[in-house]
Amino acid sequence: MDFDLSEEQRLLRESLTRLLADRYGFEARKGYAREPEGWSRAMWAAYAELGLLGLPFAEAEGGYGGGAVETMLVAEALGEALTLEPWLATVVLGGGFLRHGARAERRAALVPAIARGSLLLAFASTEAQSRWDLHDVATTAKRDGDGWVLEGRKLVVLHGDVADRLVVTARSGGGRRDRAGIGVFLVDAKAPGLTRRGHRTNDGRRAAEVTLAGVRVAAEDVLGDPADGLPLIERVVDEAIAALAAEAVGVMVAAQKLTLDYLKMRKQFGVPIGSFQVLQHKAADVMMAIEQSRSMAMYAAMSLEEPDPLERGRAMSAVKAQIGRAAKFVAEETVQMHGGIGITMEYAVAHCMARLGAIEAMFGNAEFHLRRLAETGGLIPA
Amino acid sequence: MDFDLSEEQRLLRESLTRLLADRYGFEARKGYAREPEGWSRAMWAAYAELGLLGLPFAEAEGGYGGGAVETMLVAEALGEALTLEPWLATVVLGGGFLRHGARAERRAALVPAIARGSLLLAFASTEAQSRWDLHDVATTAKRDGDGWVLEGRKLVVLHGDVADRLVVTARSGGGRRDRAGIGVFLVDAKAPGLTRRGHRTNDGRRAAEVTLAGVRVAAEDVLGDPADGLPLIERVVDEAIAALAAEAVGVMVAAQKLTLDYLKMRKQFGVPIGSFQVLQHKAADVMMAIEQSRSMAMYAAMSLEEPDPLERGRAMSAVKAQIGRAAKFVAEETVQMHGGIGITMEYAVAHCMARLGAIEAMFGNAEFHLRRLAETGGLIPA
Amino acid sequence: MDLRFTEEERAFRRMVRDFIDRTLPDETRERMASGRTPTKAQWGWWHGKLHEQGWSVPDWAQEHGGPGWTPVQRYIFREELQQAPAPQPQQFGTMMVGPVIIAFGSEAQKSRFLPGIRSGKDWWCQGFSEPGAGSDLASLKTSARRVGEHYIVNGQKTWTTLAHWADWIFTLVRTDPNAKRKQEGIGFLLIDMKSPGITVRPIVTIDGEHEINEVFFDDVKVPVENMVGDETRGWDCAKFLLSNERTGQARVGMSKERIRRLKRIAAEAPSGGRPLIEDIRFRERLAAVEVELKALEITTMRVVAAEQKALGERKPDPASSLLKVKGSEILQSISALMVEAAGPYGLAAPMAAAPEGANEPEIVPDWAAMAQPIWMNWRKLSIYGGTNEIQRNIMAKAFLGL
Amino acid sequence: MDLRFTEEERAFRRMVRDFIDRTLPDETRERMASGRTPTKAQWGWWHGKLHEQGWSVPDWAQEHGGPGWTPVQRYIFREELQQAPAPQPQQFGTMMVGPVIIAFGSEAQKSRFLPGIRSGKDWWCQGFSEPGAGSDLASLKTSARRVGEHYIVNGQKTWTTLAHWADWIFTLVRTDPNAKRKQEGIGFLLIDMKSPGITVRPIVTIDGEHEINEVFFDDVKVPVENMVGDETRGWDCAKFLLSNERTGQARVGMSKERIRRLKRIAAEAPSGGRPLIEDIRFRERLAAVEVELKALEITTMRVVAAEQKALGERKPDPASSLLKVKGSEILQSISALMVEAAGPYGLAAPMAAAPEGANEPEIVPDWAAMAQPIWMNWRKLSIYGGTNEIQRNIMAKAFLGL
Repeated sequence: MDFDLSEEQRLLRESLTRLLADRYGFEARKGYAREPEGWSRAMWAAYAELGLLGLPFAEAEGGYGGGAVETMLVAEALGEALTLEPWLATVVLGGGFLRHGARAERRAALVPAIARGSLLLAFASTEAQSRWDLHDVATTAKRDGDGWVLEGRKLVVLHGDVADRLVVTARSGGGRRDRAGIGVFLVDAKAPGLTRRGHRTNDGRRAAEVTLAGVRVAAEDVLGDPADGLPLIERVVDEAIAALAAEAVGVMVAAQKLTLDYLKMRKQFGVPIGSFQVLQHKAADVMMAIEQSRSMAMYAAMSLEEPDPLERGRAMSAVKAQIGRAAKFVAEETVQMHGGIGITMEYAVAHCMARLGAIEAMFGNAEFHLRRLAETGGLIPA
Repeated sequence: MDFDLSEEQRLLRESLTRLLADRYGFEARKGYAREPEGWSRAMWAAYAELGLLGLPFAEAEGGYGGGAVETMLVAEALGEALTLEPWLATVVLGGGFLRHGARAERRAALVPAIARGSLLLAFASTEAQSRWDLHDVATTAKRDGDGWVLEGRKLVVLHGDVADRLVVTARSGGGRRDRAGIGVFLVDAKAPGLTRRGHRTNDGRRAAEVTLAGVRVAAEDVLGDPADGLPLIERVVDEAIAALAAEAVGVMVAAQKLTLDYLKMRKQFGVPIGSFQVLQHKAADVMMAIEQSRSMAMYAAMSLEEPDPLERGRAMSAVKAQIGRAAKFVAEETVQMHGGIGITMEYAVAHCMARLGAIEAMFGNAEFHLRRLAETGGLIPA
Repeated sequence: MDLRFTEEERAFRRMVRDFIDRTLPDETRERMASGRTPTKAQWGWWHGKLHEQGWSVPDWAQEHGGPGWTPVQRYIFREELQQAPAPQPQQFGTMMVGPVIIAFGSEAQKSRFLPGIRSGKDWWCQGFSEPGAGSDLASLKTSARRVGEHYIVNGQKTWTTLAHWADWIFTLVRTDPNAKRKQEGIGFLLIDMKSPGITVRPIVTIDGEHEINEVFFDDVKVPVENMVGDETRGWDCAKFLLSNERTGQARVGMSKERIRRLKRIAAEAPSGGRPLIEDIRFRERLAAVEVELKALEITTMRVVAAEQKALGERKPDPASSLLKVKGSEILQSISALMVEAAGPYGLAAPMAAAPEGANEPEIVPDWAAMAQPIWMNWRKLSIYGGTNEIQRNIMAKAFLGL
Repeated sequence: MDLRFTEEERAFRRMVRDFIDRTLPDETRERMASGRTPTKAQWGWWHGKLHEQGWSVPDWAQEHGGPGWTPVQRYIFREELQQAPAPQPQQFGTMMVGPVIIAFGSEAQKSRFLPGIRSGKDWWCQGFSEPGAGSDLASLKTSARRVGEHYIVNGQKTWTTLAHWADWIFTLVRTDPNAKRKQEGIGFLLIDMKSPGITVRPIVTIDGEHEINEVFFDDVKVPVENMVGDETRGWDCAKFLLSNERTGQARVGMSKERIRRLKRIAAEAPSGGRPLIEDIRFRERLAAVEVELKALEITTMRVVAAEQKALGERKPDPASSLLKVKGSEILQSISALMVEAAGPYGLAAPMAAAPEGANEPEIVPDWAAMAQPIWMNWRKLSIYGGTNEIQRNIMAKAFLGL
């Protein structure tokens, strides 16, 4: 049992933290948010330089060979600075599908582009009826010679407005909610028949509605088994949940720091409001929620190595349930401790709340995952 | 809309409150609890004198013609003094079955005995498999000439150890969990074939296991329709829930008073612990829980007049859900505010907790009733 | 004891409901149902309709143009507006400054200001809070220095709801900086928003909406006749004003309307291949809120009934803090259930706020896009008007004697 | 970073588990599984077995007869005992007074007292709390006046767990009533429970059990050689003692055992005509506790790993308050779920407490009868050892700087 970081890991975290401290203050962030894409291409280049964009890919393929712990460290730091760039969409989600689903030649062609920041990806999964069920897929994939033709409509594709390629789930067989018969396809965003409508998200980022009308996909762009892609999807989503958990810890830490500063600085009735016992106890409860979440983010990183997908899924449901509950609690209480200023756009803590709300809405909220965990028997055998 | 009490109602409450203040202090109560039956025959006589035992029965039949509001007032006062006597079992439950189920001649024979305190009743419904489902009845009732023969086993029959007659639910037809085919029978506790094992309950009262082996019941002792008694049972249980809600308010008020006294008296670090803001807020939360419960106890009393049983049942589920959650909260927090002394037998607040726990375990806990309320559509139509 | 409304009260409710159904424009109703504040035009038009009906100042005595309703009728009226949902009469005038002018103002002030409040011609806003004061209202710093027949006002107010719509602002200003207690030496001053030296700066909240503002006063000249009552006793007006509305804080009608809406939404929203409403767990969570709300409704009616009995008396009631706390908690719970119902679709921001504009078809239903903004914005319910922490302090100190 | 145990650690766990499985009598295991304290005989026998094994003082250094385990091994050892469930080594001797004697005691005290603690021959109890002191430990009043070669002790201790079994009591006594700070002038004194002038009065808790006591001292003569360290510096011993156990408070193994038991129970308990475990809502509530527990387990391991690294160092850790609060809340949640599982059967009191005696067949299952007593009794988990409110004060002040 060992919670220490390696020298490389410590270095990675420190250099990233320094970069963000220098260039991602709250005022700088406001500027990035006003850019047309809603985030900073300059920062993206800086991430590339630091190795964040090639992080999880094998060194032989142009990556840096980072594992789950590295992803955790990076995600937490990106969360704490409330960064806006499509790192989760491109590197964790898109990159995850390439790592686990693409053939070696395809990876060799694409990974270097990701690593140097010239290729953006997005994951198009949610549909109007699917809610968070990854296996509820109405979009169809029909064989067409060597390749496939996709038809359907995907919603809230995060950063789908700017992605160069989209990872699209589509049904190659079976009924709408069958676990079998789902394929995963890498689709060029400029492919004929593909249209996008970009829109803002409630956490100040951007997403897109993606409509696929007879979009052709070549055989080389099939990721994994086109008739049985769900295990691949679940694996990548589990990795995304682990990254989101770490990001959530970072955001919660940011909200906590803002709140502690505020409690010490802000006076009422002649004393700092942090001297009121009720607020002290709320702050202690926030601290406990964060420490428990940090433990679960570590558990998530470790559980990605679990070979049994059912076991891994249980662990990830436990993680997302904990993170979701803690995120809601921390968001609500840190805003409450700020009073009115806490819900204004001008103040960072409101943006923490918005991001925590968004994390809760991605890949299943706490209720969804508690249900899944309960249905699969919980963590402790009888 | 009117929350005022009539002159008679005020008088009833005042005289009962005075009686209990005089004769039911915590030390006196300890003495009553040590009596062999676990309660005081002398107090029972005093209740009879005050008219509590004949309260809900028609004046023509030897009662006092009280309604749901009178029952509420009495139950709350009995609750606040943590009284031990079988008023709920005899007057509300047993009496309820007589009022709604017995033929006039039978009532004429029995009500005066109840009113003067010489007849004790108990309700034998729970079985080993039934949990709180009133319709889950394995005990059988077979026709035998004019009468019936009962076979089965009933558990935790409250005050069943001392009752002179038991109101027993038994299946005259249908499957174990069918809503139809349940009868209600008034059984003499000394009837051949009936055996009882008395035992303590966790709130310091007493109950009994009742075994029925070929127990004969005469036709005149059938209450309501022997083939369709469930509506009768549900009606009486709804009345009991209303009374329990009021009793719970009384118990919670007692726990609150003890706690406020303690917070003002007890010093730590040189100041009364009631000056600590966290305890002040807990006390405010307790107050809110009690006021909300009091409102629901009133709602319960009013809803007993509702003619539609489904509507009435929804209201009672809402009441019991509120009471159950509040009871658990108030019990836990008032004990916590007391510290160690709060869980000792010597101190009344622990007995409040025990009673609130018991109330939660009777006729369905908060979870049970929330489920029932949710299944029947909630309180507010879409 | 009888929880039921009388036949007269039920008839009154029918009359109010009929009027609303007949009169309220669909767009106003829909805008409010979506969780948004009505536009100024919608609100002003509706206030005018209520005024025509004689209903725009439900709490005022008849001599001042009120309808002469009982507390129960006023409760029913507000509940029906909330349930429609329809805008309430413009609150800063009718519920706040109006009653203060009636109680403390001169005859000249009454005849000058009350008609515009009743008719809705004059929009008012409230200048109480200041940066750095928060719930400690009396520590305010905005000063009013008397110079001849004017006060010269300098300072800053904040959290000023709808200041950008307002014709007038009622303020608490420090008239005597040397007063012994901070509650002394405060005046209650009415200021024309068109006065030179007033600047309104919008504060955008996290839901992207502009409803609140900062208001800056830079040597603003205000005629002395705009001071309500004694220039050093404004704190009395403030206390009177703050203790005025007791039962409205529970917002029972609004919660009912939100729950109805949520049930209709859940009948459509997908979950596990079925409508969300078929998920027993979701229904249980909703039922739990309905139970709390039913209890709050009856608690509110207990307070209304007590007011009915004690007509004219005006004393603080422990219940008002309870109503505020529970009312806000219930609405916040409902907002969280709405987020739950929205699921992943709640990630999308409302279209109106998107640069693409609102002409294209919706990508996700508007209610889903509004769920998270409302969840965030409604944190204000436990913050403004005295935070829920302050309310618990009040309950503990004033009513439990701690 | 690696959350997994090493192969050596896993082998160690297997060894401990094998020993317990081989050695622990069924009756002891069953009694503990029911939520009851073991009998003195059961506990004493088991402590003796651990002693034979060299495991009775897991936290002591080898030079004092400890097994020389790492913090991780100690964690595993305690977790295995909790999960069995088996009694821990008698805690007042091995975890409390023993380490104090080792750190502060004279050589004579070490050779006199440590062997009896290791072997379990001497039962100890803790005389810290006094009536009226509670979490404000330092305000204690029990006095020790030096007269020649003795102290004369007068006063009263309370909440003294298992005083009625104890051979010895370690106490905090006021030696200098004139000391400037209340933490000064306190001695750490060891007193033979057979001394004349000691009276033990049982306190029965609401679950009907006798485990705690009041202990009265009436001119009790105690030899001066029983004072540990300087007679005015006992507060140092107390602080040392209280900061000693950090990770045990989380009681992760115990919670795991209770959850396993609850799952087995729910597979039998009826609900709606089916086993309760088939109710998805019950499973969800259980899963929610399992999630909190998993997080706590990892948080605990983070603390253990930090101890492993900082061997020998002894500094307060923010985590110990967290472990206490979360550990108690989790066990209390489990006790509430047990009450839920018991349903109406939980009304019945445990048979052993009934005058009918325990020879007749059970009326309701023992676990159901025990559910409410445990729910009530376990309120103590958030009360003793510094209430959860005190723990939150500590977290806010010491670690958040508020």
